[in-house]
Amino acid sequence: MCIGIPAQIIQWDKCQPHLANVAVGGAVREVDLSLIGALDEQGHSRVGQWVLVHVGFAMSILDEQEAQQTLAALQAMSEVESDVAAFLKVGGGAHALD
Amino acid sequence: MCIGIPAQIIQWDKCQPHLANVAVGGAVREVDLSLIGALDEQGHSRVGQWVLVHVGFAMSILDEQEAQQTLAALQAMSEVESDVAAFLKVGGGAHALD
Amino acid sequence: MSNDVITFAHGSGGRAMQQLIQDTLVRHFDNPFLRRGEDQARLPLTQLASQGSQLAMTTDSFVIDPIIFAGGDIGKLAVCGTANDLAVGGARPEYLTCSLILEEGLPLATLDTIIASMAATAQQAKIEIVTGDTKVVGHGCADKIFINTTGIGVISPEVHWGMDQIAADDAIIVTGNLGDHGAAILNERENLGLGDQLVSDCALLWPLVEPLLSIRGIHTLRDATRGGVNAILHEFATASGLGMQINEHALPVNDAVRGMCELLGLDPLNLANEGKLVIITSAQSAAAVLNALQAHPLGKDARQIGTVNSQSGVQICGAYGVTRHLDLPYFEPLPRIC
Amino acid sequence: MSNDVITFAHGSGGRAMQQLIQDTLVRHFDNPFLRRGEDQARLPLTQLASQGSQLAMTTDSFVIDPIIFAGGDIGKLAVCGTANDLAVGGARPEYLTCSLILEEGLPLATLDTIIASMAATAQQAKIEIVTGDTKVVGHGCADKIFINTTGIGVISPEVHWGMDQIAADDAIIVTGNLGDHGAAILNERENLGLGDQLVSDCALLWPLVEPLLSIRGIHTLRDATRGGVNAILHEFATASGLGMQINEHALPVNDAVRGMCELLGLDPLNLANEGKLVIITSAQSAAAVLNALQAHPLGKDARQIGTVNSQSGVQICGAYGVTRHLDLPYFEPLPRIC
Amino acid sequence: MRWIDDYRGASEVTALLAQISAKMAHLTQYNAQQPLRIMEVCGGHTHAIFRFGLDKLLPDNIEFIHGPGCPVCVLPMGRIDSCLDIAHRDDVIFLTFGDAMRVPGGHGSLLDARRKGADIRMIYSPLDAIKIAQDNLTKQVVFFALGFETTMPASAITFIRAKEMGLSNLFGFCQHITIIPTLNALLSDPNQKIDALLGPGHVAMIIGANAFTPLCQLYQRPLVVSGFEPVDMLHSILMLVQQIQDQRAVMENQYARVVRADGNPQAQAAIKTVFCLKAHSQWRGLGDIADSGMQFTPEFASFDAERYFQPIQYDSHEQPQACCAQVLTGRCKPQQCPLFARQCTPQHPTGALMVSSEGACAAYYQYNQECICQTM
Amino acid sequence: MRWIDDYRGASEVTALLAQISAKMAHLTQYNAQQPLRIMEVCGGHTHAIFRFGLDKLLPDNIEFIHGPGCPVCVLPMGRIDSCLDIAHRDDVIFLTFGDAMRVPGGHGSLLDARRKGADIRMIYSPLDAIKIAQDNLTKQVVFFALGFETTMPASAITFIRAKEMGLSNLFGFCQHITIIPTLNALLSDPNQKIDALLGPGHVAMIIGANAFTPLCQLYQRPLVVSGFEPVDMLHSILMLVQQIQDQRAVMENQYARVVRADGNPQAQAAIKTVFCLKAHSQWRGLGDIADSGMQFTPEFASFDAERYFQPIQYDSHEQPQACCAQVLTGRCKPQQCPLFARQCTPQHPTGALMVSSEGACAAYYQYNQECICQTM
Ligand code: SF4
Ligand code: SF4
Ligand SMILES: [Mg+2]
Ligand SMILES: [Mg+2]
Ligand SMILES: [Mg+2]
Ligand SMILES: [Mg+2]
Ligand SMILES: [Mg+2]
Ligand SMILES: [Mg+2]
Ligand SMILES: [Mg+2]
Ligand SMILES: [Mg+2]
Ligand SMILES: [Mg+2]
Ligand SMILES: [Mg+2]
Repeated sequence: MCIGIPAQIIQWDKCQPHLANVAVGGAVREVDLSLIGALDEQGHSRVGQWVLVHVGFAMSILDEQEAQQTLAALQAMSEVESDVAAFLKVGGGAHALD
Repeated sequence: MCIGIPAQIIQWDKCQPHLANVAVGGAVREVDLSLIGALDEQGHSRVGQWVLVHVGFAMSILDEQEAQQTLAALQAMSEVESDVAAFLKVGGGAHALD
Repeated sequence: MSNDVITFAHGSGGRAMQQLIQDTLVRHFDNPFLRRGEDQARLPLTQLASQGSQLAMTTDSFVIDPIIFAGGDIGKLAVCGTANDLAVGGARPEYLTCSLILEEGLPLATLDTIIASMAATAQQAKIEIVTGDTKVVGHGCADKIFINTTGIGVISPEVHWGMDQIAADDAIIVTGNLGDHGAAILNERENLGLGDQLVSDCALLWPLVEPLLSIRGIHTLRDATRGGVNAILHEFATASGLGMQINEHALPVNDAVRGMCELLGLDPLNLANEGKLVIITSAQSAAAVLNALQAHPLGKDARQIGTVNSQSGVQICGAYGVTRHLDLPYFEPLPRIC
Repeated sequence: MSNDVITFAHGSGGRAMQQLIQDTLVRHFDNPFLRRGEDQARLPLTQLASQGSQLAMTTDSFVIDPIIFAGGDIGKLAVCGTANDLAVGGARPEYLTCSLILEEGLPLATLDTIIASMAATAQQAKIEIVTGDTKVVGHGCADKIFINTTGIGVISPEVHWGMDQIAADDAIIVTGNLGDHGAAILNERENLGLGDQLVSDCALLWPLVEPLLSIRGIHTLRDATRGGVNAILHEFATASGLGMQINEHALPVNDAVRGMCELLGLDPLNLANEGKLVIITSAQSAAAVLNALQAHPLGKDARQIGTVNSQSGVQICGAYGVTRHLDLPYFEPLPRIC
Repeated sequence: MRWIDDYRGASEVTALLAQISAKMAHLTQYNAQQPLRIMEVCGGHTHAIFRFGLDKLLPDNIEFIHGPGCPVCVLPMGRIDSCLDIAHRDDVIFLTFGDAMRVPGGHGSLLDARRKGADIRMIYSPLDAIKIAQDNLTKQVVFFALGFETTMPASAITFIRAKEMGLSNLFGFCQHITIIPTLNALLSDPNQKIDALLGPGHVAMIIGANAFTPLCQLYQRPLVVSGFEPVDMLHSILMLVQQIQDQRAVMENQYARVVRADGNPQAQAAIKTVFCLKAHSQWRGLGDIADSGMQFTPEFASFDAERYFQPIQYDSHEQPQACCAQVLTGRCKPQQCPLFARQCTPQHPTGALMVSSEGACAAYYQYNQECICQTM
Repeated sequence: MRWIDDYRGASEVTALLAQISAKMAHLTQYNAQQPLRIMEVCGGHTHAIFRFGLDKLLPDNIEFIHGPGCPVCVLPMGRIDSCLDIAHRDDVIFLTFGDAMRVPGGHGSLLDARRKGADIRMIYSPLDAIKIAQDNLTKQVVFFALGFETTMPASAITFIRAKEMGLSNLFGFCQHITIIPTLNALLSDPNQKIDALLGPGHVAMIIGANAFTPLCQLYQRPLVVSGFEPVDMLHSILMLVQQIQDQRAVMENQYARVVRADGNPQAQAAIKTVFCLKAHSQWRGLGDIADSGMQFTPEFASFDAERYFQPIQYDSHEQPQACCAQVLTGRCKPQQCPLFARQCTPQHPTGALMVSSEGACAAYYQYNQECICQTM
């Protein structure tokens, strides 16, 4: 349920402050900012920010720092785990990875 | 205006006395008899009678006797007038008949 | 419930469409060209070329309402119409394509009836339906079913029919009663309730045309469809720069069509036919042409209705000898009543 | 006011129709076949037969909404679509028919734009549009304009492409990004407002096909239109009885289409293309085919997406090595949102 | 077909023409420059004149003036615009005879409106309206009740039935008009040039031939109620010529096989139940004519589409150069109108006389304009 | 694409799988016959599992139970029938997300209704409904407000705007439902077999991750709020497995880049303005669940399509043989339903789980039924 997709705010017009254009890959779509606020905490435009889009609304601001941490942890883990992975490949479970 | 066409009543159903089928050439159409009465003066069905049809209604009963008289008179006249016609043809007015 | 009518699924390129094509089209039209399932039929060109040096090609889309009517249906019409447009060029119809536009909600049973009718008509004429296409559009975006057929055939080498052959003093022949198709359709479409004597003349005309191939002096022929005989005469007049003069009293019209025309203020010359030819032939050949036509059931009411003259346009001579220009109506005729 | 839109008069066989045909169709398509004004075009059969022994014939009706879209219009599409169905059989498209179904109320200016676009596309490909037909239906009985085109061409004698040639271990190649046309149309039709990077890939593919004629080892090709590449792979699998295995990570998809697919829960494999081929070629010829394709702007993103195997159906191998059957959706995909 | 072919016989036509010509030759006051002017009141007669070429066959000291008896030709533009207003409303199904489909109002025709999405349907009989209303109970079905006395009884019976059935979604937009006040208006015009009248046979079938007697007396013009076949019409003309010769000016009934002296009493009763005279009505080209149009009686007012929908009442601005009024009153011929065949054609009619093939201008355009006028 | 591709990396997937496998190898109480049963609550997760083959990649002592978090799958037939009743009325334009178009009610689907002439349109955003209502002021525009908490704020803002604009022809048919009461109902069932839960990330984005804490405490089940990419989901599963190993049962938030502990306060406020809890709601396959559905607040009652149109309220007679309820509650697998792939297929779904590609049965049918289950 509830398809939500990360998108970057690329255009905003202060005459219609509750609306902004976001990019999802190469697709561009107007979304409503009411649920996250037209401006950020410092009162600046949100252009450049990443948001989660659902049914034409920006629903949440993506937290870059949070994301970096998680990804860094996962990368670290994947380096550590390369042995395990190799083992799994050779040991031949019901599944494998190319 | 007011296209009215002679048609013969060919079918009538006493269960729907205000309706009858008439033939116009080979075309058959249901018409409403309300304006001439479903039955004739003697209380008989009108099947066989000729009527004048306009917008789905029988509007008038064609008077056979009246028609015979007129046509007979015209035919008589046309016999008498054949000389005149021949004269016109030869004499060459602005028009002619084959 | 929802599986016995056409849905968008039948036009989406997915499984439902493949199934419809197999179960309805390929089943009825069955032939090796179609069975190959390629994007294009592959026809024996060398064999075609052995029959003559000119390939005739023609296309028509059929959009009739109602789709099933007295005397035929849109399927029969779609085969006859295109086959006849080949026949009037002197080409035996060989191969047809069939492209369907279906409205969401069309009963599959209706579609099956129509496709079966196309198949039967094609088979009767030994025509192969070799490739096709199916599109589905939403409710209210088409009127039940539209069919396009495109046909090819080889023009018989001995004929050189064309409007450029028309000459003054040629005879103008029609092969039967005027307006049967247009009258039948108008009656059913507008719910005029004018009885069951109004029957479309929809027919394959190649059997009527074939005996004409060998008659010299035929200049051109045309099936008198939309716009009726009047439209064809205007085409001839425009293309040849000559006059088409017809006699009102010579026009064959059946009793039911005449009755309808009187009731609605219409002229049978403007009503469509789907099984009648207008033929222009040299005066000397007129009798031979009429003989050949009348020998076939489709041509039994054939008669000469006029002659080509050196004036221009179309003229009609009325019962009392007055000749007037016959206008090509700008519009499709509407009933006059009040 | 009423003279700048299509009315019933334009389809009645009367004067308005003759005028429309002359002013719009004959004017734009201008060629000697059409100018003759007969019921059928008469094509040089002997000359056709000198090019090969098989005549390719194909038909398609085009019913797209909107009729003018980013990257093309229904007229361009109608020429490209049919020309491409000939091209994929190895036949240079030679002659096309054009049959129009017009909705009452269509602006004449729109029609003119579309016909001009057909003419320009045909001219670019040196295709002659040799015969046509025009029907008008009432408001709400069609969706603005439907176009049928039927085409013929001669199959190049050196090619024997067909689904019956497909063999295990063949390479599966696509000539570029998937789903561009379907994505552009969905965006415009459903008012999704997804920007101007979604552009139809509608194109004439003969220039891309011609260099392939001389490459040995090509088994079959197909333009991946309705139903997308997925539908074509299923056709190949069904016809050949073999398996089509593709790699998800090898599928070329442009960024805008990918964004749309993520937003709406769609799969680019199921979206229509109008300028992409799926090619099955022997493994040995794959490199030559890719080289030939990539040398042409229309094929610059060509790549091998999978191989034919001896199993059955269509299988897709995901990013993590799990292979699963790829179903052919029963329905046209609908957006998933909530 | 019986009753039709009987009245198209060439020998009868020949004889009648001969008689007429012979008589006209003796009426030397009439010549090609100053012909005997016969107004055929009815559009049906106009149509027959051109279809059979009667004008060409008759001697050139007889000329036809094409009268106002085509309900489409006298339909003011504003009335069409009111119909469009109603037809464009949501949930309305608008029903009309084919005749009215192409008549241009100031905002286009019903055909144009249908093209823009209005649900407008052609019917053959007013009774069809009942069926359509029953089949569409959630819609309002509006019947454009157009026509002279001939058509009124059919409309009237339809609304009487609807009332009996309690059908509350059927309405009538009443454009029924009555011919005698208009003939009165025409004949009382001091500029009029009408010597004799061919009376409208089918109107007379309803209202009775005798209804025309006062006109003859008042304006001292002969009038013959005529059938619509060539023999009928030539016979009637012969009767008119005879009256001229005899210096009489009375009503005679040539069409007695159809028309009774007192008309059809059931039809008159039906009309009276449903419709009554309006004080004033507009006629295209003729302006306002008192007591010439009908409206629903109070008893049937609930069926009145104008009462229910309150459509905008449009003024009928006619093209200032259009000569429709002069043509309708016999003061000029169609081809003398500056718009004829230029701005005004059957494909784009300016005036209503160009719309119906019963309109004088359309008939001239279709049958006469390019006429080679050759006889065999 | 950033934020998507980042979470699809093969090396991260490999590492996570290795970690999970290693841990699961030590949890010997779970084997192929008695696997660790993780319910992914959300249909979005179900879809991702099948799309990326996660079920195949994970060790066979982990099994997914496909939860009730697909709003289409739990839509009772009777609700669709009420929509059909409204959509078929004259002058109604009925708007829906594409998701609901094919869901069968007892009287067909919205797609069937459109085929029969109803004006039913797909939209992407509830805001589109405002535009359509403005463009069709003479029609009633009804938006089928379907979905969990994720979608509610968008509906709410739409009606708040409509109210500000005084738009009186826009209505909502409210089928918004809330997930926590339903999870409560499932987990309180003594027959349930759920060991751990993958929490619905986008619902949590609105209501906050903390909203799931009471569930964990009450039923002593670990729950990890998860993102929707493969790395997210495997990461979440690893976190669940870790809790199992540690014998903890708490709420954890894997999707912290999107989900805050307290959710989105503006969104919560908008919901509260427009919607309030209903005492009872029907869920397909699950029956009546108290406090699980939303309705318009009294302040917004004038937008309520059910109040305005009073549609027939249909009973939802489900096919007695259908096992939707058991599948939804993890008591059986789709292929164990006697109707699966026989009477019930994506082309003719009997149960709603076969309609949406997020439904467990449709996903099994599409990805699994013919699956050759081969790995490279
Ligand atoms: S030509 Fe047109 S404008 Fe002139 S009188 Fe006739 S109808 Fe009226
Ligand atoms: S197969 Fe159909 S009926 Fe059975 S559980 Fe799944 S959705 Fe329900
Ligand atoms: Mg043709
Ligand atoms: Mg034809
Ligand atoms: Mg033809
Ligand atoms: Mg096709
Ligand atoms: Mg329809
Ligand atoms: Mg094709
Ligand atoms: Mg194609
Ligand atoms: Mg193709
Ligand atoms: Mg044609
Ligand atoms: Mg339309």
